[in-house]
Amino acid sequence: MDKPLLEIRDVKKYFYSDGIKVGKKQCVKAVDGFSLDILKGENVGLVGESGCGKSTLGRTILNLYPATSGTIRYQGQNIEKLSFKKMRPYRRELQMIFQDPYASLNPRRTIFQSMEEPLELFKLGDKGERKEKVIEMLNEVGIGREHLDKFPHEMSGGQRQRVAIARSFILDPKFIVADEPVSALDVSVRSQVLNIMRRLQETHSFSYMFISHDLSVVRYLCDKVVVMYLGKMVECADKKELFEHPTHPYTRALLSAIPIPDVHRRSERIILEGDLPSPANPPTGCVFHTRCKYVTEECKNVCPELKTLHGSHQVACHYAEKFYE
Amino acid sequence: MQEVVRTIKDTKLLIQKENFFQKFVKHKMATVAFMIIAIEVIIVFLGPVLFDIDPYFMDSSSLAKPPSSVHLLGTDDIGRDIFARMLYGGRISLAVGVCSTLISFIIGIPLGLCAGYFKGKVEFLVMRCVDIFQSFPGLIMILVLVAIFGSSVFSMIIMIGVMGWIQPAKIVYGATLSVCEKDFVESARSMGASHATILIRHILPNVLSPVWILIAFRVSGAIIMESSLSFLGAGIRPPQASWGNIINAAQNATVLATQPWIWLPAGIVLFVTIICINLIGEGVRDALDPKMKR
Amino acid sequence: MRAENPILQVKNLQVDFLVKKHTITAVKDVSFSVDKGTTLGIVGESGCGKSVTATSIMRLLPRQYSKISQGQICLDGEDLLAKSEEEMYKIRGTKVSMIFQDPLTSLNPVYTIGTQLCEVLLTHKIADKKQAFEMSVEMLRKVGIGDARNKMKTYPHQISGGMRQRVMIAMAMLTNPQVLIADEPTTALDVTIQAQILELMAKLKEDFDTSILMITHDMGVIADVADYVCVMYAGEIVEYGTCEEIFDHPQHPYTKGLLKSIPRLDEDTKILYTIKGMVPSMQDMPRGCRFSNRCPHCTMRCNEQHPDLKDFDRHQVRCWLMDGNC
Amino acid sequence: MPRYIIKRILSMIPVFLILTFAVFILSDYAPGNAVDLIASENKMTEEAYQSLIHAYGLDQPLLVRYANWLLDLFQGDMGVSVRAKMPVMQMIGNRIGPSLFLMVTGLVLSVLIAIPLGVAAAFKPYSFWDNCSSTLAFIGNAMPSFFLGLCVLYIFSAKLGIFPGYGMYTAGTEGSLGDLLYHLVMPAFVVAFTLLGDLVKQTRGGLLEVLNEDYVKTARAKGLSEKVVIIKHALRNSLIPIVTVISLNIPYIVGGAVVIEQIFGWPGIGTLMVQSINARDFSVVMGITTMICVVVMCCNIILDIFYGVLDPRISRSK
Amino acid sequence: ACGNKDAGGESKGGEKTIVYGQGGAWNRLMPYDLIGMFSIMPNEKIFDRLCGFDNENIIYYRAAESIDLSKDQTVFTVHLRKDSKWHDGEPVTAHDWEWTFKTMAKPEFEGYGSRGFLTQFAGTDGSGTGDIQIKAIDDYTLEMHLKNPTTPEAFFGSYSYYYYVLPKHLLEDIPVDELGTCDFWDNPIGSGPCKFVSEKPGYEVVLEAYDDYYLGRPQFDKLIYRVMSEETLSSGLLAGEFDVGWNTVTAEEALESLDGKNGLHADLVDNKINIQMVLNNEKFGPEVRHAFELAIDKQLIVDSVLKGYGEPVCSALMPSSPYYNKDLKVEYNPDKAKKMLKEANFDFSQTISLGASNSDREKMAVIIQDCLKKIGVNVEIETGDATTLMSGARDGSIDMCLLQSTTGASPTYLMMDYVTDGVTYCRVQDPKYYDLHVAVNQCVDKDDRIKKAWEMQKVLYEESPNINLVDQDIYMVCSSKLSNITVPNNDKCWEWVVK
Ligand SMILES: Nc1ncnc2c1ncn2[C@@H]1O[C@H](COP(=O)(O)OP(=O)(O)OP(=O)(O)O)[C@@H](O)[C@H]1O
Ligand SMILES: Nc1ncnc2c1ncn2[C@@H]1O[C@H](COP(=O)(O)OP(=O)(O)OP(=O)(O)O)[C@@H](O)[C@H]1O
Ligand SMILES: [Mg+2]
Ligand SMILES: [Mg+2]
Repeated sequence: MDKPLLEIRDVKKYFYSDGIKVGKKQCVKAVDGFSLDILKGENVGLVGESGCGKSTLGRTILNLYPATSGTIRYQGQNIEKLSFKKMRPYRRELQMIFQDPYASLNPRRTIFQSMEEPLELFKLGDKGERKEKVIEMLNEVGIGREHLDKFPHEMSGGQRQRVAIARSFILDPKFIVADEPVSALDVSVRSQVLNIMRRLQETHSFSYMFISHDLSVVRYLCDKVVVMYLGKMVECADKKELFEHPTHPYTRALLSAIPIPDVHRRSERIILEGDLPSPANPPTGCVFHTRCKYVTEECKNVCPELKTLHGSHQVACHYAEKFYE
Repeated sequence: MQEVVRTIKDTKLLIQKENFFQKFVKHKMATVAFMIIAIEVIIVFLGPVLFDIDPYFMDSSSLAKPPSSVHLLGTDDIGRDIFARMLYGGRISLAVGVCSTLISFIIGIPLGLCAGYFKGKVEFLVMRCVDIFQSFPGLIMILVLVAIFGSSVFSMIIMIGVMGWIQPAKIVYGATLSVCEKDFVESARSMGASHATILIRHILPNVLSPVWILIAFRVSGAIIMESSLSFLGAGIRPPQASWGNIINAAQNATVLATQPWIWLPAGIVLFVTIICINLIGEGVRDALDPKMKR
Repeated sequence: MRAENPILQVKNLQVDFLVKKHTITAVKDVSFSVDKGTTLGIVGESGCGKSVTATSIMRLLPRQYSKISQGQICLDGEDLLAKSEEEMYKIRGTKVSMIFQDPLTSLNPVYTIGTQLCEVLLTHKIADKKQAFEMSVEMLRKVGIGDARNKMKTYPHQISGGMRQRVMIAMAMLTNPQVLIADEPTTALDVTIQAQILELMAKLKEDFDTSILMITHDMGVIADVADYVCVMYAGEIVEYGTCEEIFDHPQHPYTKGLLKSIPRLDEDTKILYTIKGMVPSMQDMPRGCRFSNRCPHCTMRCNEQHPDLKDFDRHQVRCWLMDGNC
Repeated sequence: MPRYIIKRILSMIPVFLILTFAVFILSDYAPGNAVDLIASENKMTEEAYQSLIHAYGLDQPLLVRYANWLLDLFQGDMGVSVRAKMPVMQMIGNRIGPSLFLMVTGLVLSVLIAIPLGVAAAFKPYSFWDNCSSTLAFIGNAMPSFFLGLCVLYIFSAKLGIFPGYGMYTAGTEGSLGDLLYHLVMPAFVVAFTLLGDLVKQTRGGLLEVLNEDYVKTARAKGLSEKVVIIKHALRNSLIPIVTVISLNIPYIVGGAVVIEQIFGWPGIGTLMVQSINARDFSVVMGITTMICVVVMCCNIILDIFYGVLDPRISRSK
Repeated sequence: ACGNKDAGGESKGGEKTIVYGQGGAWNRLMPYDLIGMFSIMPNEKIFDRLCGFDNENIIYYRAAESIDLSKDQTVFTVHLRKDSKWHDGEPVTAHDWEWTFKTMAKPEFEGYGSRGFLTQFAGTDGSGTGDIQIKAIDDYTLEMHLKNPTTPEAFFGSYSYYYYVLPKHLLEDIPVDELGTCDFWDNPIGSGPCKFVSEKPGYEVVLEAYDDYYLGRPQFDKLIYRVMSEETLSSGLLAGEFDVGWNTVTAEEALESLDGKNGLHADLVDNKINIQMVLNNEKFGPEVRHAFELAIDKQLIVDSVLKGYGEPVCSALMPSSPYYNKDLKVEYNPDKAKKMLKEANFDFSQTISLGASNSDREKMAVIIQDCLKKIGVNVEIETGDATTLMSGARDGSIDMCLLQSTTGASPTYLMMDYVTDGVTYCRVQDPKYYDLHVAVNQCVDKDDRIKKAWEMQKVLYEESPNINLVDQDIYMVCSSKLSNITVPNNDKCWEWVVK
């Protein structure tokens, strides 16, 4: 095995609110100890409930948020402590795509200006070359050159998202964090964008972390799936492995809860009790114990370690072996 | 809400094709107001050149005389031509309004921008300053300042300008906070743009629309402030004319009751100007922010 | 397709909006009916007129600039469109209730849950204060909120999204309405919470024998809960039939495309089907079939003539392609 | 909540220190001092002049004087007015009541007028009522208060004699409540009018915005009548930004009161401020500065509490 | 209920109340700590003075019955009235007077403005402290020793407003250093025509007539001084809020918009307001100053700013006074002025600053600017409040400044700021003027005085240490129930006729 492209070791990100409260600062543990290796060309899907820290993790990896602790090594180089300036050269290789197509392009700049900006920032090529590159990238995502001088608001959500994707690829990055790039899109548009993502993934050699709360999308795009719950990784496995042998009770519930557009395949739903606890005040022991059907005393007190079962399948559950089928 | 916002996005094709100017023109009152102000500015700035009149010249043969063919709007009690004084006063009033607003914005915008973008210490500092300026009435502060620096046009502009920086700063600060949340800022950062690039290219243009709206209201506020100061004897001082101090002749009951030509035109013009400027502000608001109006 | 026992019937509904002096027909020629105790699902892309349809049943469209220019809405045999505003006050909340997409913003932040729940009962003079309180507590229990008595005193921001959506459902069910309109009730929620809510709605439907009009854009949810399905596209119903029919034998190219373009959890897909292009804007609708510019089977006729919704087996489809088959 | 208030008060301390220090420095820079003024009215020799300067401590360094002033302040002493030889505390005490009375009445009056107007306007946008109230709002915004004050005074007091225009009560009487209110009408009206524009606009705009919110739709779907929806559900929520507008306007009211008190001979803090600035009686100026800080702070805290009452999201999260 | 109803009204069963509107506030009710004219009025109603001064240059006596002058003209022997009583009923004696002067001159009694006037008495130093030479000979005789020879007319004409008597029996037990701020002043007891009732500092003071005042009880029952803004005085009079007001109603306003309206009547007052321009005497020599005087069109000022209600003058005295030098003629001669300036090698390139504080004076400043421009002198107008301008004039940063003061018939009105030996506004240093003034003051014989006064005026006119511009007419506007208020300071309140 090669050295991983990105090594994430026990990354934590806490948000401290120093709002109007006197005295103790409140602390939101958005990401609370997360480790993962991402290989070159590997596509990781990250799923989990809203507010479990997916976006925060994505941004922390790219050093857009300073990590509270832990290390992030990109091609062997620690990047988590780099200053805004020192980080610049790496920015070219680490890119991000955002969820909201209406917010991810500057409304005051034309599509061309927005597309050109990364090239300009890194002083790549002259004007003509840049324009060519932009047109080429836009072509790849199926946007014609007639759109170059449009403003974002003159385009549809799907088109904007495609532009955003094209822009993140324009510098030939090695690693991309895609933060729910399709969840704001309509079904019929979503498939267009997903197809483009998949095609790009085949034509360019890069890794990405695809954040989503929709497992079916992850299944369509990724090789490896990480399930997160309340700032922690609860399960991580290859796609096939995960979908065939979901082990953690949460993963199972998640899988069963997803409605399948097929009248004959109504799955037996596992309904979880209660809601996601607040990351400001996480439960002791296993973070999932408040909603778990199989909860024991141990779960309430001891935080389970990540166990590796069957190849690279990792699960954070005391009874992982028992649930593995 | 959701629906409406979406609706706006849908109907955008209709709306967005119009540029700002076209949208502004749709607001009829604002357009009329704009024309009135434009005419006023032209008259006030070109008038003295064209008509060759002197606001300081005292026609001792005509003291406090009602409008006539020689003196279009009559003369004041020492024989100065009211029309000429109106024009010159207009220059000063408008200059005080516009220049002090300019100063307010020159101070306020960068501060608000930095406070909203850099957060932390800068934010704390700026917001404390805002607190300080906000918890003390500007009028009283300027009264104290006038006692020190006197009340020339220049110092008036500076003082009103400096006292007025909070509003733009706060608006820009608020807008910056919300724009900073937007993904395109994050995305610029993730592409390695420097702070300056982000601030100037990405944030500034997007926080300006509330600023445009504010301009009009600040200008009218500054004009009112100047005239109120004149009333308290701390504004623009004679012999220099400003609309504010021309109106102050009305403090004299005789003038108020029997010589309306001395103060009424300035009063009306001041009132109309402020209304027009406010209307322009409304028009700008509607044009920039279609949500407010259907 | 005629329902045997329709509680709600919508016939040829057309809704117009006046936007900047332009008239936009947001919903056109929409007809459907809901039987007692069944669920009708309406699916379609964003902006296709689902919410407008639902809102016009409640007669809650903005009065100043919208108009129901055609059609009939019959609830339990009464024509709602003929009612005065005062009569509508009495119908809303008692005979028809509605829950909205976003539980976060659908509850008034400044009143306690209890106040908002009791308000329904008090307004319609169904109960006095004390009874209203008890009934509300009871209803909260039914929707699965533990410690209901205390929860009555909390404010919306103090409880989670899923809980809020349950409160919304409780509020809608308090008066035991004949029809419950749910406008994307789970879109803002997480899948696990969505599963809870869908489960709950199914249970309530059983218990109270309520008819539900379920609006969503998630085909999975529809497959899960609906008995009948309307597929809407650009303000029109393009296909209408029982759930099995629609999923097993979709006829309209749009429905087919929609079903094929969803990545499936239960099978690997190499490349997703895509419906090319995008929904035409309300201002420049194609003259003929509204789907014609995106349809892979588009013909001259499709471009020229607007198709009608035609019965076809246990289906209603709006497509010229069907003509040949019929 | 009490903790929050303490925090608010603590956070005002630096504001207060900087502000008072600024005024202190500024007053030092002002040409002329209280003794100059005395000297200009009473002929005196250079020697007498210097001995007065010394007597009032004006020959000490600035910082020393400021420190002394602060120390005294913490002992509840704001110094003595050079002009009136009276403790500043007492002078302000005499004046603050009438000032607050005028401002609060003006404020309440303006809220009482503005909110119904704004609601009527939002109820039917672009209707006759809407046009009326927005016109009024416009005039309110465009009318300098001194000009309005002079006009009102001239018409209603001098010409028509309907309302008394001077002072707080009829001279020579102790001032019954009725008399007081009668004298209050015009100044309070002018104070109210200056605020009216902003409030009407905010009420209307806020209400229209809130009427688009989902919970209003929910309320309608519950079968509430339009009146109940607007008054119970929408207005309550739109009051929150109105409170903000009011709290932002408090310094303006205080400042505007200077002009209005001046015109109507109202024995408030504003007239005292102008008298003292003109007389270079800076211990009084400092005292009033302090007082205004405190008043603005108190108003803001009261409004904060009010926020809490209006919006449970704030009070519960402290 | 207001309107034409009289101010204050007969609110309490037929009580006669006079409401007096003052354009500014008194600083306090303590007669040795007065700042400004607005302070004098209420104070001198409560506290008694030795004498007052009529327009006719005639002393009228109040607490004094007569005043004798010693041979060397430096000792006054004051015979006090025997029927004067404090408001608490105790008699006023010479010991009260002696105590008052002695206490006020003590160094512990520090920080009071009007003490500067004690410098006139022998035994005091430049700040007015020391062993002041004032003695009570017996209960009703007071002996005052002065530094310079003078006459009672001259002396009290200038200073009578500044010497009051305080009740020894109430105050002597209070330590001197606390005297200025003790409780007594919250509820002062004097021996003047009015008793103190109540005060709201800076807003209102209520007095009532003192029944036992030896010159007669005032006809009103209550006298209320109220502060109002200058801007609104005339509407206040019209609305009947005030019965009489002081001081900013212009003659034009009084006659045209107030007289005859709502029962108001306007009466011309004998005194006038003298408007003068003080100049920096260090910077401008006598020729230059006089040239300026010649260049100013005083008549124009009268016509335009004063609307004709006034007259141009060249002396600080009223033209109707016998002391006014009839030989002096107002002269407007720009050509001559220009010539004089050239001869004096005046530097025409400089810009002279001219300070003016209120709106009328600002207008005059504009006219002066215009006039001086015609002879090639550049003037820049500085505006600001009075205090700023005064201190500017004092430290020399303002070259010329417009001031106003009341004028009368007595030659004491010739005494200007330049006469005092210490701080002067415009750096007048030539002792000549002071000596001239002392000479006038020393004359006992009237004809002699007139001659000296004429002589003095001539010198003053030719050298223009300050320039007397115009005398402005004053009208007193009163409500119908009040009349016989003659002097602007209207101190003889027991003579007011109240209906
Ligand atoms: N800037 C921030 N300051 C404080 N708290 C934050 C901040 N950003 C996120 N959080 C908190 O961190 C937690 C995780 O947030 P995050 O956005 O990473 O969740 P997510 O998994 O991306 O959710 P979603 O699926 O809704 O996007 C949340 O509880 C959130 O409130
Ligand atoms: N208030 C409104 N004003 C103007 N047009 C409106 C309004 N509400 C809806 N429309 C129009 O009606 C069409 C249908 O809107 P509707 O809200 O019913 O869509 P939807 O199917 O509910 O979409 P979504 O899934 O996004 O909720 C929209 O395209 C819009 O143009
Ligand atoms: Mg996220
Ligand atoms: Mg909808």
